[in-house]
Amino acid sequence: MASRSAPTTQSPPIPAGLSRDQLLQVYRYLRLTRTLEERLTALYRQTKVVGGLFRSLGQEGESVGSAFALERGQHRDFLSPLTRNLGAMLVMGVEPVQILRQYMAKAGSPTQGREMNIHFGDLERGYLGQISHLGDMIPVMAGITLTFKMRGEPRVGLVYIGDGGMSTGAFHEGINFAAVQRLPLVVIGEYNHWAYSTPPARQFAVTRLADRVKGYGIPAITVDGNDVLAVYEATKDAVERARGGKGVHFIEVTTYRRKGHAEHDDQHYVPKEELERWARENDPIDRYVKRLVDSGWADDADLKDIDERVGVEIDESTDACEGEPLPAPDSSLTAVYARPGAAPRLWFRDL
Amino acid sequence: MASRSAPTTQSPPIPAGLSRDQLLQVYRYLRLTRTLEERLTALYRQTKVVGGLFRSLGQEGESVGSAFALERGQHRDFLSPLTRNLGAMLVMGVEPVQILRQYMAKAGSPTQGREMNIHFGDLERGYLGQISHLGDMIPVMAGITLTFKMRGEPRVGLVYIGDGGMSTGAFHEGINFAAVQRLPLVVIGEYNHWAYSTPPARQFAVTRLADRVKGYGIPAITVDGNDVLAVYEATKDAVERARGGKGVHFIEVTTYRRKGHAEHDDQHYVPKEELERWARENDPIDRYVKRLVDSGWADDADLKDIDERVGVEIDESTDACEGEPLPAPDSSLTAVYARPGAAPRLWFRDL
Amino acid sequence: MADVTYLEALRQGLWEEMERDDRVFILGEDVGIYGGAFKVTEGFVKRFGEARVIDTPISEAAIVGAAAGAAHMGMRPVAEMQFIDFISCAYDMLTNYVATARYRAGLPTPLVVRGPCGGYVRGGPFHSQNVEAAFFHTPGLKIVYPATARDAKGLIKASIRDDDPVIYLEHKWLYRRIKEQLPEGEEVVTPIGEARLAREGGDLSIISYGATLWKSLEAAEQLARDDGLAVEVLDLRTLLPLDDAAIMRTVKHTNKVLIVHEDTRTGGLAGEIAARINEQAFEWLDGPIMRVTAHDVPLPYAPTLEDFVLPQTEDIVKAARWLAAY
Amino acid sequence: MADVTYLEALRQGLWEEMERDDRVFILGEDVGIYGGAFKVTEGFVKRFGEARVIDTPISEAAIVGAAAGAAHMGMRPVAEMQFIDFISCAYDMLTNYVATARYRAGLPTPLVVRGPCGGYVRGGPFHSQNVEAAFFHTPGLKIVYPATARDAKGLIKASIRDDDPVIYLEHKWLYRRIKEQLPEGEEVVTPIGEARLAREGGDLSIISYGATLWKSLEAAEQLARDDGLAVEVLDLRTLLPLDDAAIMRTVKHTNKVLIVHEDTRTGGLAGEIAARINEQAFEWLDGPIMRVTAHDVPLPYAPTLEDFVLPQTEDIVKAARWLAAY
Ligand SMILES: Cc1ncc(C[n+]2csc(CCOP(=O)(O)OP(=O)(O)O)c2C)c(N)n1
Ligand SMILES: Cc1ncc(C[n+]2csc(CCOP(=O)(O)OP(=O)(O)O)c2C)c(N)n1
Ligand SMILES: [Mg+2]
Ligand SMILES: [Mg+2]
Repeated sequence: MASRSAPTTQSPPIPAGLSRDQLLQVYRYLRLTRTLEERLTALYRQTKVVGGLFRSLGQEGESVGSAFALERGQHRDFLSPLTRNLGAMLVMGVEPVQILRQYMAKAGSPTQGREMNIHFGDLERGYLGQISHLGDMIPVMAGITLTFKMRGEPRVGLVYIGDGGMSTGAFHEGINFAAVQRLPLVVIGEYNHWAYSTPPARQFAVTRLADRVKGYGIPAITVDGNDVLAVYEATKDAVERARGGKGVHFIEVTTYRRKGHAEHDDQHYVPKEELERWARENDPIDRYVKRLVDSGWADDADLKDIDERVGVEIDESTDACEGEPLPAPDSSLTAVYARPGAAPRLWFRDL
Repeated sequence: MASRSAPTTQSPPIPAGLSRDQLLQVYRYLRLTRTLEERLTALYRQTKVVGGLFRSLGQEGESVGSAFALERGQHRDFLSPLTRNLGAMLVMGVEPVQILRQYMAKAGSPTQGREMNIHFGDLERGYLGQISHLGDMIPVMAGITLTFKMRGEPRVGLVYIGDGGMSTGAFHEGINFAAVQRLPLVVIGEYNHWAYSTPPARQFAVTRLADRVKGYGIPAITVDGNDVLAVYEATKDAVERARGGKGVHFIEVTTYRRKGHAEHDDQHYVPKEELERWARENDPIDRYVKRLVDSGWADDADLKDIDERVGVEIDESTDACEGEPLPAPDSSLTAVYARPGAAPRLWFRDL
Repeated sequence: MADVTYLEALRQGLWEEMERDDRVFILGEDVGIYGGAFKVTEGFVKRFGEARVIDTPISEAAIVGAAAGAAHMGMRPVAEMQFIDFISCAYDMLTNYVATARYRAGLPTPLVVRGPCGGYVRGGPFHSQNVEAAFFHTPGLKIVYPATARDAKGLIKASIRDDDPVIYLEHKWLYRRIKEQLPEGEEVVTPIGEARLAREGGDLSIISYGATLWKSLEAAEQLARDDGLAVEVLDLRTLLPLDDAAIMRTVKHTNKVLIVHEDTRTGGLAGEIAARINEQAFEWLDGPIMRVTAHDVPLPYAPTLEDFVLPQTEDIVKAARWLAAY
Repeated sequence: MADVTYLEALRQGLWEEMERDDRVFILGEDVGIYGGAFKVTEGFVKRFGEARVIDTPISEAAIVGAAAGAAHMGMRPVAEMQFIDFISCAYDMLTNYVATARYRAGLPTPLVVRGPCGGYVRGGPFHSQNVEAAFFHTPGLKIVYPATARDAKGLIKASIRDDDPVIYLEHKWLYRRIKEQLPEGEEVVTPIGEARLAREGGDLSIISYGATLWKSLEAAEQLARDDGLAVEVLDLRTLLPLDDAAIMRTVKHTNKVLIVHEDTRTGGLAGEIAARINEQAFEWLDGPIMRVTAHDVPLPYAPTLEDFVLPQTEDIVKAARWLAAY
């Protein structure tokens, strides 16, 4: 992205070695995430989304900030997001149209209609969607980073886990194994106050997620997850330490899930004032915009320009794929194995 | 047990509210454990033991000391031992002959030949043997103590877990659930330096097991597991706190597995000097005897008397059951369910 | 008499057992204030309190293990899996600990594990599973799978009262689709181990359960109308133990049998049923025992794919026609 | 040519693949300095180093999950379960993550999970299990189960080279009981998916695998000697996918079939095999397809009980006689 105007000489220095271009890129990813989700909500209401819709409203900052700290590109760092880490996937280079296709189960979607939302991966470009069973990606990412270590590649893995998902046995086994092996893995624990309807106090008996990992012998810190640059800096630091052979690092990001578990959930169990306070006082995009503008790193026109381009991109992406076909029914039989190439079509279908 | 002589007036006071009689009972359980295991070893060498033999040599102190801190009897406290906690089972009132029958798979054994060693239970008398799958007893004991809490019964559960077993997902899920529910459960973590051939450094990345549980929000301490009275005191304290509604407590006991994983294991991976040093300097029974005698709480004659009686008991128990029959073959079909009473006998058996 | 859905019938059964027996309690994820992902336990925490309706951490092994411990001590726990797909995380606990407890060590373990299963709802590979085959192979467990509202209620009650561990499978496609008149006041308990003749006929038998029971009935209706075929339909209701007597009765009556299930084919229950029929009623067979099942693939998400992979009414019609003509 | 045991053959196969392909590595509990509970990997850590022979914590889900991640990245991990019974702790990881990875998201996951299974060794309920039925129902997995030393070697090599996840089941009763001449120098690779005719005969077919393959051969020998019966014996070798062609070939040749497995009966593999034979060769059957299996109970510990519960040679003899006379 070309910068429209140079920062004024009065601006405070940009932190963490970022350039003004990068700051605007971060802004673009935040906006893209939110706008894309708003579009998905509209499509959901039109019943064009197949199945459920999972929003990350209010959490975009930690997804974007953390993923932005990775070295991205072919055969570089590797990321495994949860369903709510749409922003991280966009940072990794996933196109909005791929997400739209996934949610609408189109033939041309990354999983050819086989899996939902952001449950897909690209081993070359370094991301790997979760399966629904929470916790399972921690051991898998341990295996991926074990490979980096075995091969001596200077690559790092980043994986997300919720305040709820950390209760699973798979989480424990995976992070412990990675810690013992000193693997180059950064684990982002998302304290977003809810696991479906379950608050943290029913999920664990300590205060912070960073406390929760004290038994693994790894560094753990807590950052304000709605401060995008703080998340970026903390992750950058952890990533470079992991790359330098310092083993697993845990970062707790504090944030708030401002929508229900999925769109069908009316959040009746959430205190209304709490929700409103987070929306009003602690929206990660609002805070980032304020920081950008107050510091003079960008002005309203820069941001408006990005907003407009994002809007156009989402419109065009939607237009491009909305009319696309669903997958051909019997494409469902292929690729269960490398060989044979397809599962048998059952006898009653040919009567 | 009647005391032969009153303690001399010069003896230091007996700690932890124990009486002299109780001190001698503890000694008897220690001796009984070791003598019974020695007998089992002899029977194993004569191929009279079916399957493997798992010794607790060097660890008798923590088993006996911890179990002795429970209120024992019908519908009182509840204990779940691992295979190496033979001493704890004896303290709970299991008879040596039951153990001998189990190891020889006799019809009259507590499981009627269905399960091995100390894998059996008695819900009335408050003990429940493990299954082989490590970690699984933690959730089960959470359920047992949940029942105590739901019913308002002043009962406590005690469960053991190895330095290896703590790596399992079941351990994590179970202790976390118990911690959140503040259940009256005491967990004894056994740092005995080995999990089969695997040392702690390959099992976890912290130093102590007490560090390992820091994420659960429960009190955790480390005690010298080969100091019987220290284990007793620490457990007593944890048990009473748990009984008083203070939730889960963790006690790490440091000890050493002086035999191989099972009798077939030649321990070639164990540093010989380390093994010898533990045997020479840190045997829990030797240390206890020295403390008893040095403090004047008992004299050699007291102990010799107990040793002799234990020897007789083990001889008599062996004699009583060695000639007993194995279970009738088709008894294998009963009690898969409450109803029907037996699994069908398969057709080819009646041809 | 009132019209109640399958979901409401299940809810009633649970509620009545909670009222009747204070040893019964519920544990699972979001079962309390949220009332469960499908609202099966809506209102329960208000009536019965947090001590008897326990929101747990996301820990299926702990949920089932804790249920087992409580069951040993005389309680009657009902554990919910938010989707039955997550029961795989408790597979060890169920097959090794729970199923063997009575046999190994004489430990009574009367617990129920229940949860929404099945497809036809665009749930994708991890919110649509059928897990009966995973546990069917385990002596010591029982498995029930109601297809009707009456049995949704009758089987949850029987499961809670049973002295052994029961996996209760409820089909989410049926939750609000099936409505039935159920007697108020009068007790509805469906005995475990008894199949139900859902439709009588002499030309051919269809053996099924769960959602495909309805597709089988629909097919039978169509075959009666279009082909004049009298198709008998057996609703298994209990999958473990199977009701061999009822199965052989219908086979010996019609001499031709089609087994229909939603689950994938290889290793699905139809194999065992076919083997038993072959062993116990070989001489009565006028044609091969045939199976209509899902294809052997993970269940995909897109409607076109899911519809292709799962067995549909039309498949049953065609297969039954083929078999009738054999 | 040298006489090698089943265990040694497996060890050789693993060793040769480690030598041949540096993407191959081993992970599991006590596989390093101890060489595994049964010494299958004895000496490996010395030769290949700790980076390629990894002692893990007691964490079966992590072992399998890590193997999957490494497999995605182009490695060829071989994960050991100390006893196969503990694979139940990785059930979720195998059935949900590993098995579906290619289908869901195009992720190649070439890994092997192997471990000692089976009874006849006084191992009790948790060191004697047969787990094939637990995974047989999962599209996306392959399962192999060698009965001979040659196949122990040939199938571990084929499994490591396969581009999909393979569960390799090795029977501990066969470890040191079976000896065979294996060619030195020449490559031994057994193709996955192909059964092997272990004995020819025209009167009756026995289909089996694993330890009971040997009991079936013993029974066939006895029947030839005492009854003059020519019994054909098929060794399945690969359980998923089944070699339908070989199964139907023997059935159509002898017209009578006995399926023998060590695993419990209900939901065991024999059900699926019986169903397939019935579907594909119904007209060729001169008698019911019969099964000889373990009884439907957890496997008990005492020799008298274990011997009763498991199928024995004498059972096969009697069942075959009955079927021959049908
Ligand atoms: C093993 C497992 N059990 C249950 C579920 C059902 N489930 C899906 S999301 C969810 C809550 C997750 O909470 P958290 O980990 O905090 O993530 P968040 O939704 O807050 O992003 C639950 C219980 C699951 N996906 N996996
Ligand atoms: C889930 C599981 N995986 C593997 C095993 C095999 N196994 C039996 S004992 C053992 C080592 C246990 O070590 P630890 O927990 O430290 O107990 P210790 O033997 O030292 O008393 C292993 C790996 C098992 N029993 N359960
Ligand atoms: Mg959360
Ligand atoms: Mg240990």
